[in-house]
Amino acid sequence: MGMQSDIKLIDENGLRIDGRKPDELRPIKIEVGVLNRADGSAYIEWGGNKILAAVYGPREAFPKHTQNPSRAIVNARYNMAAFSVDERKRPGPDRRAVEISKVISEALEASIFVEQFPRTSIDVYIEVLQADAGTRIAGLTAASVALADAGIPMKDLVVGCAAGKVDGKIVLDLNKEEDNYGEADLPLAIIPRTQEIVLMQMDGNMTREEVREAIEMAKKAALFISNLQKEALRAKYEKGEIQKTEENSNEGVNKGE
Amino acid sequence: MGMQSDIKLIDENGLRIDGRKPDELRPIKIEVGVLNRADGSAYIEWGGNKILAAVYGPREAFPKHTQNPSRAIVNARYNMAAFSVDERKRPGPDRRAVEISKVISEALEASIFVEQFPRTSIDVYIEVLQADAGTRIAGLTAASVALADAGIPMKDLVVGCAAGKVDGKIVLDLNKEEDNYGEADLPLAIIPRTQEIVLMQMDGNMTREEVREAIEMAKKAALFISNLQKEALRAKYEKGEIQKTEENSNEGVNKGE
Amino acid sequence: MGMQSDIKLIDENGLRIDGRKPDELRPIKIEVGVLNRADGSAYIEWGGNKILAAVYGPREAFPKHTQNPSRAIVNARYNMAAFSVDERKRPGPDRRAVEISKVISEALEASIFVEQFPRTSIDVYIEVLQADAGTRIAGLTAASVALADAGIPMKDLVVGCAAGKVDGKIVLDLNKEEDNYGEADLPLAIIPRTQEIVLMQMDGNMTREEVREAIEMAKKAALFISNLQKEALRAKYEKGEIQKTEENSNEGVNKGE
Amino acid sequence: MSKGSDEIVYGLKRDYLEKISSKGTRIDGRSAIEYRPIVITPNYVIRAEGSADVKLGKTRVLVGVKMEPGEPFPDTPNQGVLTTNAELIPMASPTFEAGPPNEDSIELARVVDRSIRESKMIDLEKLVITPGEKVWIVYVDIHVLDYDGNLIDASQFGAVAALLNTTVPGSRYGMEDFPLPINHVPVITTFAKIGKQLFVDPSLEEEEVSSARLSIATDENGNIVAMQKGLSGSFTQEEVYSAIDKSIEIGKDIRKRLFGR
Amino acid sequence: MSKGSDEIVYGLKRDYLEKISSKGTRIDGRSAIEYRPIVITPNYVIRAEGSADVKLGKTRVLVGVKMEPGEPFPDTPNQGVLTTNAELIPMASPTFEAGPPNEDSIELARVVDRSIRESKMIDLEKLVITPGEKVWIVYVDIHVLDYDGNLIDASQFGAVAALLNTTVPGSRYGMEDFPLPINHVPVITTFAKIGKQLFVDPSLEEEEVSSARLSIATDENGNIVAMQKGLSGSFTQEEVYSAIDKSIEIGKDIRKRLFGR
Amino acid sequence: MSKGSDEIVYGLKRDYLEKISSKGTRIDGRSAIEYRPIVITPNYVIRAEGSADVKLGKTRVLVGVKMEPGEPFPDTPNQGVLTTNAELIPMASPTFEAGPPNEDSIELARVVDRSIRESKMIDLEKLVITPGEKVWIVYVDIHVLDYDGNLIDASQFGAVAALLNTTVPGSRYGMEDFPLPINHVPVITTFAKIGKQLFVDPSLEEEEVSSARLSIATDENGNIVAMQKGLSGSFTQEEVYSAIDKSIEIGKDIRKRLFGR
Repeated sequence: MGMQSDIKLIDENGLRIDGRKPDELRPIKIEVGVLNRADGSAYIEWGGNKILAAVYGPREAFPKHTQNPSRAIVNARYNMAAFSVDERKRPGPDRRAVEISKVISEALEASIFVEQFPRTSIDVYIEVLQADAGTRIAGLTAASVALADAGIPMKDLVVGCAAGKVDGKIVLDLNKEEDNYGEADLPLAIIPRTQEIVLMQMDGNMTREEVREAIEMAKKAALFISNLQKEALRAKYEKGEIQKTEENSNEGVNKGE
Repeated sequence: MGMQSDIKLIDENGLRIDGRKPDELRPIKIEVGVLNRADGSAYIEWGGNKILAAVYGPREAFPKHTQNPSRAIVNARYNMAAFSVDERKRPGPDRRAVEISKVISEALEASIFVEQFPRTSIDVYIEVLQADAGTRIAGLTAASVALADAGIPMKDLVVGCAAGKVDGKIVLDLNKEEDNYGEADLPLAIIPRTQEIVLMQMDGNMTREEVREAIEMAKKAALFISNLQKEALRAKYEKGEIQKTEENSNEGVNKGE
Repeated sequence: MGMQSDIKLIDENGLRIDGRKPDELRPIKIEVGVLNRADGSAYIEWGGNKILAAVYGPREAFPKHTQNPSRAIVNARYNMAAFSVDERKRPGPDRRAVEISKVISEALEASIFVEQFPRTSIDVYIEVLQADAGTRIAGLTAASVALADAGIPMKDLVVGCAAGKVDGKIVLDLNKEEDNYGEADLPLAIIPRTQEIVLMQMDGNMTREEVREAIEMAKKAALFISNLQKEALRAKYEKGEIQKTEENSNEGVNKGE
Repeated sequence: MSKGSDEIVYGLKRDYLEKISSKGTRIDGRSAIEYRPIVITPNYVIRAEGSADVKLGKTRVLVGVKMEPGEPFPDTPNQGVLTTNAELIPMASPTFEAGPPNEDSIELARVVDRSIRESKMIDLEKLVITPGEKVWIVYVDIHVLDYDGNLIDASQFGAVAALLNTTVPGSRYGMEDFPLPINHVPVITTFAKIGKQLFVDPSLEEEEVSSARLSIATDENGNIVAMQKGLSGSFTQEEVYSAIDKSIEIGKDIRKRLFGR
Repeated sequence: MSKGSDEIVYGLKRDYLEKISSKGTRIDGRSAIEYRPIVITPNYVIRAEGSADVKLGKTRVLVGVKMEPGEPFPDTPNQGVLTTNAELIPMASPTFEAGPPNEDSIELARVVDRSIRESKMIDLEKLVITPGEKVWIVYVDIHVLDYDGNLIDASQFGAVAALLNTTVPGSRYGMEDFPLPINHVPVITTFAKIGKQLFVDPSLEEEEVSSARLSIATDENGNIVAMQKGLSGSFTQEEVYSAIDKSIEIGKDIRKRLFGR
Repeated sequence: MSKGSDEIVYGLKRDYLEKISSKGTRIDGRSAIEYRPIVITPNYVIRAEGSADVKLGKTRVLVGVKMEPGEPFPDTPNQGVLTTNAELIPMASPTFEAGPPNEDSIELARVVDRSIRESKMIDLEKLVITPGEKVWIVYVDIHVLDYDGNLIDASQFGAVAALLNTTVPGSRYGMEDFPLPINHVPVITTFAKIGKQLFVDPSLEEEEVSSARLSIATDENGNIVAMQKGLSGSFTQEEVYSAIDKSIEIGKDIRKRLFGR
């Protein structure tokens, strides 16, 4: 937060550098079941972010001493592709990625019925293929859809959005310039059904009233995005039914047995 | 040993750079039971050294393949805090620390009745918070007290001291300048009851007569320090008895059950 | 391959920089049973290469999860000593060594009756003490002899040779200058009995006819080297018989029981 | 980390703590917004440029600051560099293991770091030696010695105390010594949620049964400069708002009491 | 990697595949020299200097190219530097583990690298900024997203496609942008041996029962620039010769079809 | 490392060795102060600047010296740099594992290093190329090939022999070649304690039953330049004094016999 610059991030009409209104989201597109090997998967485009999420499990936790006899452990691994950012990122997790993986794991676990799967791990892989700002929330939002695609029982699909402060104003869903030169960023994730907060971080500088405004704004947007998640799952199952039928009819033809 | 300098380390009156006589120790202070989580602990101030030692165990050795079916393994880990030295030390063990950890482990093991605890490990952690010269011996001396505090059965408390050669003279307990610009250093540790030597290293250049003189001098000092160890343990148990009584009487008052 | 230079690698008489003819091998010397601790060992000098190979196993594979219930796993580890090359090599495996270890493991496994030793590992250590070109093939050739020395049942002794292209000509067994400044290198290993190819790599630039010529040339040489392997083993057992007798007679004299 | 402990004992303990906490009561008799005794010894390590030994109840953390000349980041050529590291050494707890930083120590270091960085506590622009080439690197090293809960607050208090006592060792490099230039004094307050109640400064046994954690860093203007929610439980919006309000009050008190600001 | 799977099922599968393959038949109906459908999306990642998303049947690989100024190797002071890396991320397969490159990912990266390097695809001499001091480093990063067999060919096609679309970002460093200078277009063709038959572009289930693998990189002149035999089985000389001949033909087709060259 | 072996066999062996050693007898018939046969082949590796292959009984160690220009340490700007490394490669023993140096290889390297450094064997001041900027780095690499006991002495003899045969490769960098400048010749003698007896040059089976180890490095003036006690047993003062006296005598003999000095 808060690198100095002379860039004006909000213009005289109250519009942001990319033309959005303060409470306007960037375009979001979610696809379900985009990978073959994973037990569940999802792809999200959110502004300039392109992120894949995949789920394996519940499967026996390995090595054995990591097993919890009373519940599943949830391991999310957030990773950026070397070419996803302007300056090449060395492969492997840096400290930022380790922290993000931790808060995402905790947020997802909040919604999963982990008691149903003792001694197992539920492994969630989030790959940032192209990064704009807000990758952790976009990744978490996709991961949650991938968990549903994998059939993991959950209270609800965790979903998130960030809000922050830019040129003295509270705005929704910061883009890269706003993230670099703005005054505060507050990523938030909730369980929509109960509106409980399962992920929240903040850095920058806001009054308590501004924090409340940002939380409200992010929560409202998260509820909207929650619908996009569910629509994407619905679309998959409708398409899935059709495809399955087609595949079955193809099988006889192609396999040439 | 032996960086060149024009520093005169012993003056015309035979006194050392910090005013000590050749066979004079730096001030030593030992406290017992200074940590809460560890099974045993001790703190030592020795000249400018500030060192904590903690003991966990005997506990099941992990991973399993490290277990010895006939005795406990003794793992000492000597570690310097990043800020303990003039130039910041990168966290994590360097080669020097690995070697020191090894010789300390071996010296402590010489005194412990390891046969009584098959398949276990006795883990000794030595943290150098502020380093002057002689940290390995000071750490070992504290570790031995921590082992006693943890109730580990031992033949006796291992104790040590260094002697060396400075400006052509054999002196006791080198300080930092003497260690940097002196001619030899010989750290030594013994089991006081039998006066057996359990740790000895040496670097520099001494005749065999000088080595004998240094060993004699270090041994004599070690026997003196042995008493400081025992006094510290005594003080702890006397204080401990008083505190325990107080704590018991407090319990009813504060816990508000 | 293919660093540019003005060096003429083949002279007007068709002779190479070290005086060899195009299809001429460098001198090769193989010794068997050169190490005491290993279950089997061999030493090879091949041109300027000096390479040791040692075999341990079949022994229980560790850690357990690497065990294969139906066969032995073959782990070859190719390693260069720090001082084996002109510029000191940092100890530990680099990417090149990891790849070479993999292709050597696979080539050796092709000949070993791995089904006879479920849950075990057969560990092959190849140490390049002095490197000229062609270390992987020389190491593999020695490793195969070490396997025989360890009594591991095999279809036949894997053996190899490289051929390549230098100054536009197909030549056998490239030396260091030819490897650096030549146009192609093709290391090859076979099982002599069946002439099957178990290792083949190539880099550079050759027409398909040139590749065929190189493969033919390398194969022919490999069959020749196969005889050197077998002679070395024979020599060992003959010498071994003699030595064993001598050792037995010495035993009474020296051990002074 | 209940995994290693006896599940039944753990269950009983949790039931007990949840029961008493539903009445706002804590096992050690503190009020919900009461810290354990805090004892800070500044300049504990004289070899460091600044340091502080912090005892927070039975938790003990030693923080040292070292300063060395180095290169600035390319995108901030006219600023010193702040780098924060935490070591959860095995001395401090039977559950800590030797080795490189893990997710717990990384999160700890990064949360403390953000409170310092985002509050602009240090005037990094005054730490330039040669613009674009050489600046002071501020190393804040958190060394956890005894773990009885609430490492975030103990470490943050230690970092602040150490930085407030730091002298930039210019003379060691042919320049002049000067006190580390300080603009602001951030304070973190951490809450643990047990059952439906929030408690500040959780002890270890409270942490073991808590479902969620919330750390809030405030500055002397009562502004929020960093937040971090932890653990796999959740907070309602009202709980968050209430925690924020309390953190501002508690922060003021701690700032005055510990740092005289 | 049959170890983890049920040995009996695996045995039946192998028997079945070997049986049908002895008649030249493949489980998905392809001919022995037929690739699965290939879909390449170039410039998939706009933040990269070049990129390509490759779908080869159900295998999916994303390759990105980044370029940064750096130091040349001492022995090639007047050439840019090519460095190729592959990540077998655990997203792509239940058998892939997080962590530093292992022998599989290293072999994959090195085989792809050799096809590019030995064919002299990139004109590295045009990537010098200051001779002997500063050159362009070309980072080719292979990110495997979905593993259903034949990673070598999918990755190599992706690397070629990405490089063909790469712009050297000179303007970022006060120079001019220019297209990455390309001299040649290498194509790798990989064969798997099942029983006594060779099949191109093996799917995962074919790989699982194959005894040996042969990858051959050819250039547009029909020359061989790299080869790599893999797995613990063997090839006869005739099989190798036949594979080489086929790889030249297939390479021509792929080169034209995918890269228009 | 008796852990892996059969405990009963080990017990019997120890009893037997302790019994015969109490009479001063060794299992291979040597006297208490007798080394096994030592065969040193200098310049074994011609690519190295110096090297020596050492056979000490059935123990075999290869030591190579490489020299490269590099930066001096800040506190010794006018001296070359000595760096010693030991690799206990798995070839040499079933108990050695591949991987980064562990405590055994680090101790080995550091003890050998100290004997060279503290005796001032190498005239490091003659290894300066540009004062304060560029000096020769002397890399001593100890490669253990066959482990049958007493690695310290075998490695130290190898290091000394290799250094005595080292040529500084100035011509490779546009300077002149010259022999590595040598001032002193240190020799280490290692004793193992079995029961109450001390024996030099322990074989592996002697090491396995010994309780303590003492290594003493002496120079040609009969001075002590380094000592290292090892293992979890102990020595009496008299044992140490006796070992020191013997090490001076043995050192003289070894120095003459092996190095002609």
